[in-house]
Amino acid sequence: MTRLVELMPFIVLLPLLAGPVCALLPGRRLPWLLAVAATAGAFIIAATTLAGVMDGTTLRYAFGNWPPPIGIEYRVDAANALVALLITGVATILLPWAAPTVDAEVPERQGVFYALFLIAMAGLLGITLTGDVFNVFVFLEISSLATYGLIAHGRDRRALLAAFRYLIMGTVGATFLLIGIAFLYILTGSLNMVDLAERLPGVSDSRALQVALGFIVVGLAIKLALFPLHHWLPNAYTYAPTLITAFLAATATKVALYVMLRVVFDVFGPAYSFAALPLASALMVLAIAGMFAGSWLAILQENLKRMLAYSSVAQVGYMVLGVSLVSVAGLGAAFLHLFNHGLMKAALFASVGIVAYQAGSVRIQDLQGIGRQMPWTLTAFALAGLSLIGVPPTAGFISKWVLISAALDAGQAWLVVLILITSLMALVYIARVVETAWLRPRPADAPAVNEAAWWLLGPVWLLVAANFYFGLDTRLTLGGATAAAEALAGGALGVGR
Amino acid sequence: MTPLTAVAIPMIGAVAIALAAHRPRLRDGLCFATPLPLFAAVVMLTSAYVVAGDTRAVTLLEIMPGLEIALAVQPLGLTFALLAATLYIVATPYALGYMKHGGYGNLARFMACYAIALGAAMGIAFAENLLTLYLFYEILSISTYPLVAHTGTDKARSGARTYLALLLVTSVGLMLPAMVAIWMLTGTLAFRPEGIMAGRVDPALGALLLVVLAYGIGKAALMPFHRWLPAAMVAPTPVSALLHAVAVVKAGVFSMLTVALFIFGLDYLRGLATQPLMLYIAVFTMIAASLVALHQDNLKARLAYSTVSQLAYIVTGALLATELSALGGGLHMLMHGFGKITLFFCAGAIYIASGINTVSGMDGLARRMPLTMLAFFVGALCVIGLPPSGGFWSKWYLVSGAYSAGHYLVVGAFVLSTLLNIAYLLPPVTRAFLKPPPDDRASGVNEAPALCLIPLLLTAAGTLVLFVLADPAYHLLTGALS
Amino acid sequence: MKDNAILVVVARFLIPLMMLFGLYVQFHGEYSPGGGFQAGVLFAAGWILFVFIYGLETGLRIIPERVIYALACLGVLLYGLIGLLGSLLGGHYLDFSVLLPAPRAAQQAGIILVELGVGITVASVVMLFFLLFARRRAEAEAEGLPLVDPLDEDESRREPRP
Amino acid sequence: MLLLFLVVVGLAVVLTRDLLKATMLFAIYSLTIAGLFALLDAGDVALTEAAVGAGISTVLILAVLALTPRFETTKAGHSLPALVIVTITGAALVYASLDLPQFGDPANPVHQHVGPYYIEQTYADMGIPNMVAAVLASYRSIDTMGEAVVILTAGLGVYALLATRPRRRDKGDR
Amino acid sequence: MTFLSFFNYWAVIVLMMIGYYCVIVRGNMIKKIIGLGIFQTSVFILFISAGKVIGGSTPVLRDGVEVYSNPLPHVLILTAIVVGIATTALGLALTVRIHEAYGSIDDDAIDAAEAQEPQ
Repeated sequence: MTRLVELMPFIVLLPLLAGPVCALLPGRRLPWLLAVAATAGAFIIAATTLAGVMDGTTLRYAFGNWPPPIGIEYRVDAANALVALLITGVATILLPWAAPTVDAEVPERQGVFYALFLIAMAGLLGITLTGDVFNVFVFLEISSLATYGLIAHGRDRRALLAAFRYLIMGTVGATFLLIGIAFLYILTGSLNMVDLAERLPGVSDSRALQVALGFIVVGLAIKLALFPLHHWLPNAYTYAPTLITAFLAATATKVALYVMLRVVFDVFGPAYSFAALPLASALMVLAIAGMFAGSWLAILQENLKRMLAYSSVAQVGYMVLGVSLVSVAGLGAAFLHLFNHGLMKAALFASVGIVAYQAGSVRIQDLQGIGRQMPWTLTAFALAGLSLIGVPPTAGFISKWVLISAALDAGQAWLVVLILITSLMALVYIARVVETAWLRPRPADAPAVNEAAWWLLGPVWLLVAANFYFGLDTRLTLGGATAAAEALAGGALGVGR
Repeated sequence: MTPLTAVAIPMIGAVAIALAAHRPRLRDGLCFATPLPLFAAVVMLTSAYVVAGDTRAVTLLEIMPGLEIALAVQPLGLTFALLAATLYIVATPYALGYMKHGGYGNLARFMACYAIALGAAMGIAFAENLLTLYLFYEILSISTYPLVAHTGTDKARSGARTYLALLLVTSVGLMLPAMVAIWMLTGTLAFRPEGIMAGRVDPALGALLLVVLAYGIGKAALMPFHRWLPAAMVAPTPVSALLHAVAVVKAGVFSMLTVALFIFGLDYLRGLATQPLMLYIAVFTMIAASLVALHQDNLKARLAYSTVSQLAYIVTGALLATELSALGGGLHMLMHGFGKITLFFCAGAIYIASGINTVSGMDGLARRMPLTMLAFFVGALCVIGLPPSGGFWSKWYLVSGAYSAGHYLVVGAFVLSTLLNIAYLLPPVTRAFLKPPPDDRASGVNEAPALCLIPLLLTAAGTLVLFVLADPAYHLLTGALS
Repeated sequence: MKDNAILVVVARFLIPLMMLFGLYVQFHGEYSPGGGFQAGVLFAAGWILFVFIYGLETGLRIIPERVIYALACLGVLLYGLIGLLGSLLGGHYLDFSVLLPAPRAAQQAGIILVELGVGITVASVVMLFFLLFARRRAEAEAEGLPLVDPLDEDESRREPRP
Repeated sequence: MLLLFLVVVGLAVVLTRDLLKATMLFAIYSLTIAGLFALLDAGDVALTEAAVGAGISTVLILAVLALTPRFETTKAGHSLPALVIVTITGAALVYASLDLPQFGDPANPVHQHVGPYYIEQTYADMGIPNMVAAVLASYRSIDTMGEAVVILTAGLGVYALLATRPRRRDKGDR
Repeated sequence: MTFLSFFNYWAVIVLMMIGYYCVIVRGNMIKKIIGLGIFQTSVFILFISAGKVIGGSTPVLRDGVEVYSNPLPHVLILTAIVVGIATTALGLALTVRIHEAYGSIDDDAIDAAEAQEPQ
């Protein structure tokens, strides 16, 4: 166990230190190799860590050996270990896949590109593992700045605009978070999460605390792309390089959600959070609005990447809906979907990436009849789409199942109707693509397109397989999500089903 | 050997067929080869069950506590599996013959999806619990979607869209939440001979769940969610024949029977407030669909509405909630399967041989295609429920079930519907045999190719054989009920 | 600006002073306000001043772009490796007390080293910023992009309002 | 009074349409803030803010202004929704401020917890007098490492954006 | 709580809101970046004033000084300032590139250019 604790911070440090090295390496293959090695290493450590904390233990690692709250500690339980596993896992699968797409989209200075990628990932992981609220801010900015730089690598000039607008919104969000942290600090003198949780009840009648909670939630909601603060997301996802879109879609918003949950449930405690502000109802309303608006806008899109981006807005709604039920079951559903959605979006964006790479377009009307020419890619897309819709035996089905049962458990049967309606809206936009690709004839003047090489397809199919595997074997995901929910709020909410 | 084998064989076959897409001979060989081991497997499972009562239960994995993917042999499922596996053997040559003769493309995709659909049907038949059944139910919906849309014309696509939308809206929108609710209330979804809801679920809630589930099983085509079935007729006829006369729709009514028997339990079901309501909706569907069928000139559309009506027979049998009526429902599943596939085979054979697809165009056709029309006649007898066809027995038990349950109105409806059956199924026969052919018919029309003709003769013969051999099926099914 | 004799003289005098002050701030950071970050900025400011007077090319001859870029990465790496050393020597990551036998001296050594890392990174990144932005104008001119004079007071050259 | 001056300068920055003036005013604003920090006993921060806010930021913005138009062209753009959002946010902060502790009171939680440890133990732990340096580089050194990474990330990002040769307005594919 | 104490907080809040408003409303990208700078620095004041102890002095140990201000906020704000300049630099680099790509750095003009492009 001691060795595991010693190893745990290297989930973050490995990519963080590999980043600058990567920036120094010349050529194309060397930086890529280093990036793959670093993410794979982080993935292995994350997996071991999760295995070690599934039983409810908490690993604590004090940097510089200064005991918290004097120093900064990493504090890992099932909740953040699961998120860390998702981040590193998705990156490990995507990186080998992405080399040719990066070659096509980032012809120069790939060392910088991979360095930024590693730093962005390290930032996300740092946010996930840390037990110090100011450290959250620092690593949030690390990942954000790297992300802006990565999005700007997109080939379309609108990528620049998307990056700039994300930079403005993201910085406003981070500053809101900073204001919230300021109040927390002023009221308690501490920045350590555990320490804060102990001290906050003493100042629970302060109005400043209410406002602090509000600012932190709003600041993170921007990063989370919670409706109506989602405006940065569609453009950023649409014009970013393919690897970045797939990676961000699978991880970035999840991390923001995780931090929000950590703060709301662990630092403030649900008893305070949901009494001080009408958080449950506000989140529920926004979640439902996001589910419908996102799904509806996804249906209207002509650009495949954009369609999936809006779908992400809707899917974030599901997760937040789970949270808004304020029960361990609901929280478990949120965590489960957090993980599963990462898998499905990674698979979907990765297959769209192959389409973009091979066919040079991701506009739906350009994809007529392409299924015949790229059967493996489009089949992967269709199968991952099934997971998004929530058809068994996919991971998406398990998500829906758990979310529905959490809603019923909370006595909110009407939510079930809304969940199902939006699932069927997902059916509409996925089916539209599948139909265009498979059932329309390829126009005579359309350029010929070849199926991608196996090493492009392999990782996509690996992700698709993961979607099916986790739809059948839920020990890891459901167990992890339940453990995560209990680690976050088990004590405060009582252990549910 | 476990039921998993039966599920796996067509799935493996599908993969093999898909991989052999560019080698036509190998592909055809694989298509022919797939049904045989499947049939053998089902027969072995049957004999193991009949001889030793061995259910060969196998739990594949546990998703959550009380939620398992598990398979087991049970008599009702065996009946369905036997029906599907037997007809698959004859349907495969028919499908290949039809598709090649009709000049359709993408045979590998077609046959692979066809095989997946069969595998899904096996999964439904051998499901040990509602979740497993739901899993394969959805696989069946999705795997048949490319089949319905196969030609890729605007009409096919819009038909397929209606098809998939209705099936998924009902299953995801209604069946899934009902299932989650039952699981939360009872902690299980396993099929139990006495049902799982009695004593655990408040009858008021149970009444609601009955309505939700009856419509949630959209494949049973209860009005007003029956539109998908006529929409599916845009598919090539082999699809209509095996899938929309047998595998898919029978999966629907099989699910209905299973849910009524093993989830609700007949006693509990009888006590629900909405049971009469749903019963009369089924009866209404039965009559109304027959009336619509009467007005369809398109042969396949007429057969489709006939199917809607016949499915309602079986649903009625389930909802009457007596053992006799459930038995009748189970038998009708079998008998109607043979009868309807014969009719569809004939319709397809007529279409590819002569290009005729309307009832009014069939005048004098028997002179050119005597064997086909004879088979059509036999199939019609079976669907109507007249001896010497197997359909007679199932109707008999359905009617006596209704009678013994005291639902005289339902008895009346059965009789009325039978008369309507005669009214819409016999005219094609009489026109073909008795009316003179129109002058402008091309002289080259002859019987369909052997690959199409032989299967339809076989199934026609099967309906007659079942009249004599109804006893084993009867014994098998009574085992399910006692 | 090379022609302006007074400026050159002042600069010759000022720049070494600035750099010296930067070094003082860097290594005296434990005793008085200051540290790696401020020192880095000062150092970079000295270089920028130099560039203002002698031009970018001369500035780059002293420290080539490639070196600036590499130093930026190496500074962070220095920081990270000092931290790693703590981990390797049996302590926690960034635990300096195990670096030397005497914990207090070890802490001081660690602090000086990581501050040096920060200083190097900050100085080189600031230089990099300046060099990239400053060079952009020359490149843009070479490409014939439309440019505006930053000190142009003529209001008539405002782009018309929509 | 310094704060009042800041408000005036801040408003001026927002209202002027001349970006060059805005930049200069922003530099003044930063210098004033640096002075304020010095008054609040934050010598290190004051030094940094002066160097960064008045120094680097200004130089960088000026460098960018050499490449972009000097005047804003967008119409005056005061929108009601924005005003409402700002008012709500501000009102929330004012509401919070009512319960904030007394300014500068040694009894504030900030001065009771964690902070005193640094003040009392720094010398014992490391033997250096500058507590800010101690906290920065040792107690919370992972934050500072993050800080170094942040600046490097920005450097890499800017490098990636500006190290390519500029081209004339290009649409779509760059 | 004295009026003066409130006044400090409120002045800071007004500053924050000036910056925030500037970010939301102004269409010019450089102006947005400057606004962001004002917004962030005003938050820094909040932190630093929290660390102040009346009668205290700069947290560098000296003989004869008993009361020191709290060093922790200073450290946090040092980090935050660095984050601020990093954001500013990246934002400015993006501005330069956007100007090259669109010929403008004002929202109206860019929106107009963007509306003509296909999705």
